Amino acid sequence: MSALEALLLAFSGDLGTAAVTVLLVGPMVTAAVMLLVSAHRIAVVLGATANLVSFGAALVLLGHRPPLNIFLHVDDLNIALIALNAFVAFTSSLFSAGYIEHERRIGRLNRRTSQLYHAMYQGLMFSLNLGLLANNIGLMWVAIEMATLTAVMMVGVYRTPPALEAAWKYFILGSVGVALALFGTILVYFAAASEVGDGMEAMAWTVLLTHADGFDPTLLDIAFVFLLLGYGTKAGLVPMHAWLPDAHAEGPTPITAVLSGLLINVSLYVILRFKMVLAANPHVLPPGPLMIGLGLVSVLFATLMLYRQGDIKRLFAYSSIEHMGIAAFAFGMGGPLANFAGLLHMVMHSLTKSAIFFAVGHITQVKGTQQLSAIRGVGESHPVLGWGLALGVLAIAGLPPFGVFMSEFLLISATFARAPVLTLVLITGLLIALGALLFRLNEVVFGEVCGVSLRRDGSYVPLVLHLILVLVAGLYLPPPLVAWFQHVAAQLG
Amino acid sequence: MFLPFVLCLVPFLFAAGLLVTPVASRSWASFALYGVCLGVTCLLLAVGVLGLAAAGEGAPPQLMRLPLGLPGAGVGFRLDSLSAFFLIVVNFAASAASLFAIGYGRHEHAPGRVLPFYPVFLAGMNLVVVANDAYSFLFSWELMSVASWFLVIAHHRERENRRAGYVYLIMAAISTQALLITFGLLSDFGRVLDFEAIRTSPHAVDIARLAVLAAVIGTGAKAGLVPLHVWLPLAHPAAPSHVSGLMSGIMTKVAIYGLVRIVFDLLGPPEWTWGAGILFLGGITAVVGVLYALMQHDLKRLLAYHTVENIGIIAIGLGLALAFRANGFALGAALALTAALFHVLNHSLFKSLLFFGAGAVLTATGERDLERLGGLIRGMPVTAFCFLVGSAAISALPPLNGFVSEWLALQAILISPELPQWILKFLVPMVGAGLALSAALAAACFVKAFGIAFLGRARTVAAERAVETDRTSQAAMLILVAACVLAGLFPGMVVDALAPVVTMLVGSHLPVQSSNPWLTLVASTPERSSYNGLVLMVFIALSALLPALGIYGLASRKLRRAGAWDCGYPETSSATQYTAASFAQPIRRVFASVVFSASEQIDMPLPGDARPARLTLGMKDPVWTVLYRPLVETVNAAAAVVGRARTLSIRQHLSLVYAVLILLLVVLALWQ
Amino acid sequence: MIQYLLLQGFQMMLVLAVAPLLIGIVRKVKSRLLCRIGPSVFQPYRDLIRLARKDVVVAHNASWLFLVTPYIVFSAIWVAAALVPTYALGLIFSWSADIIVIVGLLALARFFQALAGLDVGTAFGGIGTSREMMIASLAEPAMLMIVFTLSLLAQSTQLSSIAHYMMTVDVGLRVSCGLALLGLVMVAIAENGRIPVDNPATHLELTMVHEAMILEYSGRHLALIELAAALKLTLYLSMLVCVFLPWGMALNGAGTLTLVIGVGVYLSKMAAGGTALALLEVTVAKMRVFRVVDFLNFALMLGLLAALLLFVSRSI
Amino acid sequence: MPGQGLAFDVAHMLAGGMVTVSFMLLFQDRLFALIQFISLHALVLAMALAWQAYIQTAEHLYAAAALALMVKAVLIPVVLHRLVRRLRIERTVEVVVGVGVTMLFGICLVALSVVVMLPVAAKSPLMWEDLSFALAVVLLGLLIMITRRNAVGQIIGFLSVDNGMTLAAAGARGMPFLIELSIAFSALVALIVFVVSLSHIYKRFESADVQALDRFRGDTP
Repeated sequence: MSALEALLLAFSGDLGTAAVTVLLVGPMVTAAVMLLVSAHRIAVVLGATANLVSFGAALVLLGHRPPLNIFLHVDDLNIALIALNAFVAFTSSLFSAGYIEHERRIGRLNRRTSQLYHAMYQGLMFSLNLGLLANNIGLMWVAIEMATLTAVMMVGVYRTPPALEAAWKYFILGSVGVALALFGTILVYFAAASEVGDGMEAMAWTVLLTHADGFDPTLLDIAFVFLLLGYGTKAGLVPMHAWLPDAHAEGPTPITAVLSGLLINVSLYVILRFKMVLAANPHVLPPGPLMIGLGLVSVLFATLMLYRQGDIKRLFAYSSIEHMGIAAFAFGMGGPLANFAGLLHMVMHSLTKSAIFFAVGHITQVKGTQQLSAIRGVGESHPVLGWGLALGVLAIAGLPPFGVFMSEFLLISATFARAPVLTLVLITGLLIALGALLFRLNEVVFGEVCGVSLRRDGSYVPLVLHLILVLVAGLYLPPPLVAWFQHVAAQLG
Repeated sequence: MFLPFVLCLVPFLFAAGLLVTPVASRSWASFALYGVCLGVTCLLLAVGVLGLAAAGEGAPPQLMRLPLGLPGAGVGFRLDSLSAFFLIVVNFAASAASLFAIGYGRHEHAPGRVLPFYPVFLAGMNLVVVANDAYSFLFSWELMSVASWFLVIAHHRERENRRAGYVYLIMAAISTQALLITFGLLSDFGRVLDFEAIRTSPHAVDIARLAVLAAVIGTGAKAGLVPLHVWLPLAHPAAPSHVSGLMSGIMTKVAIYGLVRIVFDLLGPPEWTWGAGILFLGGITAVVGVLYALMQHDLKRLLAYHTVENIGIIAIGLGLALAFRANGFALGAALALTAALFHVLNHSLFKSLLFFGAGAVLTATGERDLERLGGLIRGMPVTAFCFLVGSAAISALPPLNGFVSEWLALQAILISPELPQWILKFLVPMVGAGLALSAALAAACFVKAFGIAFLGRARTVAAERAVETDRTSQAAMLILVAACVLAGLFPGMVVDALAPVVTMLVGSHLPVQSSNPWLTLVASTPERSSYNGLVLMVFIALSALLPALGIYGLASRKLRRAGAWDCGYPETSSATQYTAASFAQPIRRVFASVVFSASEQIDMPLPGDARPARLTLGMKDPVWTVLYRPLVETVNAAAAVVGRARTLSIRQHLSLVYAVLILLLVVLALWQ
Repeated sequence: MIQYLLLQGFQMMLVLAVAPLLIGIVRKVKSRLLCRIGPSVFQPYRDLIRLARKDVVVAHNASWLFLVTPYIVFSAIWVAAALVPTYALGLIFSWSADIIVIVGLLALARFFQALAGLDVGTAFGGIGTSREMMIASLAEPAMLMIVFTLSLLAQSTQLSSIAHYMMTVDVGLRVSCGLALLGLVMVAIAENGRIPVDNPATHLELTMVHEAMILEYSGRHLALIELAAALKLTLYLSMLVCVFLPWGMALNGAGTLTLVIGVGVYLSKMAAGGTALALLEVTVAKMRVFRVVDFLNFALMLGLLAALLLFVSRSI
Repeated sequence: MPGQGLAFDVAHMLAGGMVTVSFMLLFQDRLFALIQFISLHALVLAMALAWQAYIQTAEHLYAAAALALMVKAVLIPVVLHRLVRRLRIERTVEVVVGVGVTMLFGICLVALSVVVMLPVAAKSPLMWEDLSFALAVVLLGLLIMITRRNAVGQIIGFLSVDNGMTLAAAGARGMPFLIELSIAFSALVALIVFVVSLSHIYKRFESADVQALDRFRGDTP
């Protein structure tokens, strides 16, 4: 380690800055290379290596934070998410290696489309890293926009009518969301410019936070409405969610995992950034009720929709909407404990849901279909997959010993006494969701075996790794993570 | 000093579950795993006994904290007299189940689906009773549910079992969420999750009431209080029999532990309304549970419904204890609580025993349906004997243990006219009548269960050919039989052992029994009431021996075998015997026509018609029709309404977003 | 000490001796009321001895349970009957069981008898058992409610204490007492299978209950069961008189003379009770089986009402 | 550098002009007319940008104005025009609700924009005017999007949203990234146009054939 450290120090003089550079430049360069290299094997190895390096850089970042700068920064809020992001990106790239190979073998992807896929994957990672690292609200917007565009590319990569349809829907709804978010960003700039003066300073989030108490509250209020609806579109909050199930169902499963595990998380993270600015201004209308409202609507809508799904990926896509709703509810309720619970929930959902999609990806490939009615008895025909899926579903449904249980426990115990009726609505939603998921699980994993069973190689390591992490998190959280989240939770108001 | 042992032993169970997973299908795996479980539970039992003994001598509760779980708070554990008592209850039955399973588990055709989860289930139950903060409590609580859910769907190929698992896990989740609400209410907005702190902090009246309501729903859903019992008769029979025994015998008791811990311990001084509510539910549960049981002809389901009844009896005791305590009648509270806890112990013993018996029958014949059994007493004498003792005990017949707790509960009811509240004055005698009714119906039910399954003539070939179960299974059942008999003959010892628990919870206890002459059990004062199972047993034995000796010595001792008399019209077909359904017919007519809207349709073909006559029984479960079906239908209807959103076009979705935007802006404009 | 044991032993023997006589008296009185001469009042003794001497014939497939049941039934009922105060109060073992235990012992006897009825696997055994359990499921709660009433009045569940209370305290004419008396009489009729609930004299009637259950028994087993039935009737009658007509019973530690008087009074009370039962049986007709339900429900309601009245009046 | 009064008045007039053009867009039901008016919309925007560049003496805004003029006022309308011809949809009249209702609603939107920004007026009337007009243009643009069934009509709505956004950004002094944002948006619109022209997806905003979709998505009803 010391040798590498020395090397990095020699390279940039500061380990943290070096890590940030690696996180941003790495994926971008890889994406560029991928557009040139068409050999699948090289692309796979290169992609996984790049993501591994990014993950290493994210780990370095945990210990060495670079100095603040008005474009990029690393603080308590994004540091854990950067590490999470890099980790899930790495495991997903491992998963996607086998997945894409299979897709090429059965002819759903050709050389060109898989090349595009690999390049866009790295592009998406770059934009997500940028979104997380950005200290500039304009940069954040650009990053999210880029992430959307790259994701659209990958959703439509199969070139089938439903895939194009899904990509198109995603593109249009995403564009409108982007427009709304931009308008909100401009309004924030207006509010900031009259206080801190024109120029780049007025777009730096850290500057905004320190001067927020002098901003015009009306502008901030209106801005937040636009930002919430705009970025909320990307986060999949109801009623802006319409793109999400289609995009999840029609894209390649590794992308589904990344969408659910990372993209919607980063969008919610951006909303949090703005919420922190609002929280620092005592005169604004509290944004809490708005987020609670959207959160609860999302939870109820998504849980009820769970009953109406015939496609396994859409099913879990709606579950993602539900969990974003839960997180939004948590941040809307506010207070150190609920905010903490919300942050934890984001992390846990990301890990768990990507694990579920890993399992689902394997299952859809061995069964050759995404139809729930044709996928039955997986626990018997493919024990590891079946049990992995079962554990993942139990985890996402909030049952111990998994981490989601902890976040839901914290959330409900912290909020029930404050808002019994609202929390009861949330609890109802959770129970309905459990009912739906379990109903499907019963058939998918434990039903009578039916249908084909195709050959599929590929590693179960990502699935198992995620499940172990979620399990450990249910029992023990590392103290630094707790300290960061507690600090952020206090700032979130 | 004993608590660390518990925490050291429990990981062994987890490890056993983990290690057995890859080798579960080997023949020795089941033997090894159940052996380990037996050893660990025996040790845990010893810890419980030592802990209770220490508490009896006035030792303070032991506390421990591990840096796991929730950030900042850690995981707290506590071993006090209540925990120790429940450790004993849990681990005694658990060790018996493990012993039973050493033999029984060999017949398991899906060992990979049972072995890994069995020790986790045991560990979960053990952790619940020593948990000392809301997080670890609920964590272990839910762990117990999830592990047992896996066991319920172990034989997942049967659709019935999958449905059972589904209903079970949903109800378990409802239970957890309700308890989460309880803790949410008590924890000062989630800040105080430690039981020690919850116990000492004051709670507002309304908050406490809501918390009790949520706690009753939460623990009731797990214990099987009507109307939250629906999962229980589905899930318990679905699991392998030793697990059914654990689920019915001790998991429901762990739920009772939760109720006692929250309502008696954490919430501080009770209100009488809590007691009235629990009492009412208990009364309903006791009667409805046994009526359900009478209508069943699936042996394990019948037993499961009986669990519902017994939970009702326990709840009656707990409710009375709360009512007494709220009114400051320390002795009454102690009496009622002792009755309830005694019944907890009893039920864990005889319900495990009965399920083991059912399991032995199941392995010997492959049948759970009473209508396809019969005459097993000849092929399986030991099992029959054990099942008979269990049946007698659960039917509250003296001198066995079931009678003692029932007797104590009735004694508690008899001192309740002192309670000043009018509602209680009306409620308590009603509940008393319900208790008496349920005891009488339980006897009828077990006459049916034992009589149809073990007596008479075999109704199928499988029943005809049944052979006795293996030795270890027999040993497990015989141990439980001995425990039932001993607890019935020496109830004073159990009551004395319960004294520290009762003192901790209601501040008073029954008079010390060990100093009574002839080991008599005295509820309050000897003038008022007393009971001596031992003397009674001796009397019965003597008075049976006396005429036997007399007749054998002075009159005839000859015995001839001949065909059955049957009023001179013996029928050779075993189908002419009374069946479970026909046995229950009078009671069905009396009770079930009202409660279950039972109907009988007779299809009698005309003379010359060759088709057989048919009697069709129709039965509706009121709880399903009134409570759950509408619930399910509401969710389905709502899902259908929401599902229409699926058909919206992109433009319509955009309009929706736009509408929200405009709405929010309008709100903002109005607000300013 | 020995003296106390003797007194207790005497009570056991007394009920055993009185039981067949009581049956004899009832039969005799009934016969006379029907203008028949009827058998001697001692005929039941002769019947029992005759039965005891006969061989036992057991069905091929009867199990061990069938063979031990007569002894269990007999001993449980005998012990129960011996625990009801007859001629004296506060006997040495009276504390070993209270009235709830007595109900429990009767339930124990019934439980085994019902099982034995199912053991051979005949249709008649089943019908009897099934009906017996249905009747018991109503009679037992009714009985317990009456027990409640009495215990609430006397602040005790010990029959000795209740009788003592009834003897010494001026209870007066309380509604609850009357309800309890009526209820207890009804329960007693049902539990003993007397008219109008069941007819002990028939064997081949489709409405029979108790007799159908013991149809397969013969010889000494039948003798024991018949004796147990007689003891049960004695028990109920003793209970009725000891609670509602407690006069004449010897108190704890009374002299010999009082004890002798107690025995005499007890015997005459039993004779009167038997006569009354016979009178009742010849004046009413047997009910259909499912009318019994209403009959017993009424008894249960009486008991509940009596208990409720006491619960409520306690605080006034 | 003109006086404050004049600077304000001209900016006001141009912004108001944009709102007016938005209204015109709103009641057009012919595609060609729509395309002409969106061109006009962009033209007014370019003027507003240029005026802002002049009064703020910010050179980069000139560039933005030039960009708007070239891309939005000329290039995109021309492409759209050709697209409409190629797809032979020039005669389609596809408005969801009646023009009268839409107009009434549009007026309400403008009122809402003004009212919701009212508290800002106390601090800076200039900013208030600026932002409420921009907000009105954005909201009207969205309204155009959702009241058109046709993809081209919706693209035009999106373009006018974009114009409103640029107007708002221009009003902010020293807003960084303005040109970049402008380019990004133009690229976005271009991409949409590209996709629409490339595939026959122009109807897909509406997705009328829902049942067909269900079939290949396997949704259970």
